[in-house]
Amino acid sequence: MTDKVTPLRPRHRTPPAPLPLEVATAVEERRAEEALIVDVDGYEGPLDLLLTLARTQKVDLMQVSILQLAEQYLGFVEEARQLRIELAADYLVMAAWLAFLKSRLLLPPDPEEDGPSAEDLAAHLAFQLERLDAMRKAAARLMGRDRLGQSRFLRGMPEQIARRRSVTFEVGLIDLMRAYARLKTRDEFRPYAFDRKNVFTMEQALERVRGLIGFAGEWTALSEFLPDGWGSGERGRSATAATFAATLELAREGKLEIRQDATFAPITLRRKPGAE
Amino acid sequence: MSEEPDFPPPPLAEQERMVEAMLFASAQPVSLRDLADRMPQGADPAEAVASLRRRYAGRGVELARVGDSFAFRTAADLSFLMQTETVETRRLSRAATETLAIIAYHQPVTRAEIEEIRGVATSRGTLDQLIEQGWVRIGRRRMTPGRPVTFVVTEGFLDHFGLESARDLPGLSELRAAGLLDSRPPGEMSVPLVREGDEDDNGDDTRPGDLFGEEDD
Amino acid sequence: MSEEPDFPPPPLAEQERMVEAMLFASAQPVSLRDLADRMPQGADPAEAVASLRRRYAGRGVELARVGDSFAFRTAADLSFLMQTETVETRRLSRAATETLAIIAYHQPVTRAEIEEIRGVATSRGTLDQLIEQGWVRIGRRRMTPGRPVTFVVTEGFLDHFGLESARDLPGLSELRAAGLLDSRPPGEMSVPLVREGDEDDNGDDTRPGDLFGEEDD
Repeated sequence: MTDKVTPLRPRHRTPPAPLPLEVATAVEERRAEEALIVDVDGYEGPLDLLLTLARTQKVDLMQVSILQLAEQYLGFVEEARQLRIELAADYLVMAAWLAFLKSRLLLPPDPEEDGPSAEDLAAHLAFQLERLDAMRKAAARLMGRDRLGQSRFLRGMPEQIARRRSVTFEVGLIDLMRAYARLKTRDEFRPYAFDRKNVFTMEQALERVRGLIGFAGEWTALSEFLPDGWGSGERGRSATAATFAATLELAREGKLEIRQDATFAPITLRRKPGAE
Repeated sequence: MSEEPDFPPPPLAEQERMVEAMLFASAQPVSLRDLADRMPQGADPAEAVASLRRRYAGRGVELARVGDSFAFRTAADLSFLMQTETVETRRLSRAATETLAIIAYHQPVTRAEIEEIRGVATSRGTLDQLIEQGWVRIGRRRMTPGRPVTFVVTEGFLDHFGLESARDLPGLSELRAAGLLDSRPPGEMSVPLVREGDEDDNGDDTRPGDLFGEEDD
Repeated sequence: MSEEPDFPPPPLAEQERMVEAMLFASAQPVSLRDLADRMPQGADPAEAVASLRRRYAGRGVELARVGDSFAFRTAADLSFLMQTETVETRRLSRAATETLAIIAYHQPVTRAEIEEIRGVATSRGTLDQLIEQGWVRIGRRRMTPGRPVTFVVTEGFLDHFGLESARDLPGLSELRAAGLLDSRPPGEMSVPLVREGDEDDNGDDTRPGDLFGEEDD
């Protein structure tokens, strides 16, 4: 870190307030995960931190030394590490990018390399900082204007102007979008409802295949083992899956053999020769 | 013996501006005393009001005396421009909001499609209400068996919701990304969506009030 | 073939009175079209408004232009008289004010562009708050891959901040001259931006039309 620059020091953020007991556990878990990522107090992300660091160079943003800025930033991150402050991921991504930029600024340009030069990248970063700074100032100027309800006032006793309709409905775009989102995401929150009527369980399949395998001396298609009325549709899928799983189990027990001649070819099975 | 004010009062023209602004912005008629309380020391609201009344005489708006107070009022001969018919504002029911959202996102859409998305039958009144409001109209018939009527949103809808076209409505992932879509819809936390043994249940949509679009809370 | 009006329009002075009454009566800005709709045939509200503006220039109440509409508002220099009318507005977060400024100066602007300028992902509730406040609305979709939604500022924004149009934003021409409003192609040049948990945010399935049926089969 250069001496003429006032070092900015990372600080710990105050830990979040404990959650009330009645808060759902899912929320607690999520919060706990988030709490592991300690943000850098007071900065709205890496670009904001860079802007603050750039100001300490006490030059016009146009003249900021990007190389020096990269060093300042890396110094800041290093100090955070020593203070055992865990930085949010985006700060680390920025640090990696700046380390890369720094090395490219210091090395002679590689004529083989495509894409923007290190100087282009540095100039673009300077542009981004200047633009963010300009937007900050614009926001401050906007908020400092003579605002309605604070400096300028509207008619205190407006007279109702009749529309043709006698009823107007109060509904905003937000309400509309939320209603749609609610409908479209409703299924995401619906607990999984188990459909017993159309499910053939593996226990049922095991029992069935055990009973039938004694008769299968020759290779027989798996589909032959499906119960009546379970040959197609949703029930067919369930019965096929259960029966296949059951045959795997029986093969493991050494009771039968399974064969498939090619990918997607019918699965066939037979009693294992020698098994009773 | 009254103390002399430190500064001379503002000129009458300036006092008139002050009175004009205060009377305009106030939600009630304002008395001379209230005006004086808010004006700089030494001001003479009575004279300022009198001068302002003369200025507004014969204009579209007049400075009326209401008891001891003053207020701006529309000139009586222009009341025809106001047509003070009462305008009632009501919240759009949830059923209607949902139906409207579906039409906006899926137009042209048939009634059967709306019902499929909402998971409940749409009462006649809901669509009628949206049509009457001028937000929905009947589009082309769908060239499928039964040739069902489709519904589309109107210019009036775009106008009300500040949209340039219905195609500009943000999609689901955009809603989520913009934070407009809570990971869990508010107010539904405590409502069990599906109770055991009724897979067809559609949350609290099935309450009768919703079906008839009368749930105005 | 336009039909001749049965009566000549009222004289300009009378039209001015009408416009004055209507604008005084409404708390919200009124458009020239709405004024014309309520005035007798053949009236020219634009001219009446222009004449009225001159009449009110420098008064305690002024006729402000807000986009395509007009509204009477008290003069800003008299705000010291208005303590009783001051509306306590919810304090906007720094993120929200910055986002608002970016939308105003760069409009129409996509969320990705806002994030590129701020260097951080837009948190939940920021855009939502600005839309609810009535300062930001959804504009046309950008005709680029993914057809992202854009955001623009509203008439309510202009009214609140006392701007006649978005072209009158303070410092706009200086910022433009300095090249700070150019949209430079983001991407490989930009500093990296980490987004929280929306990797699945792929533009294609966000089109409203695509949502239909997508989850049903």
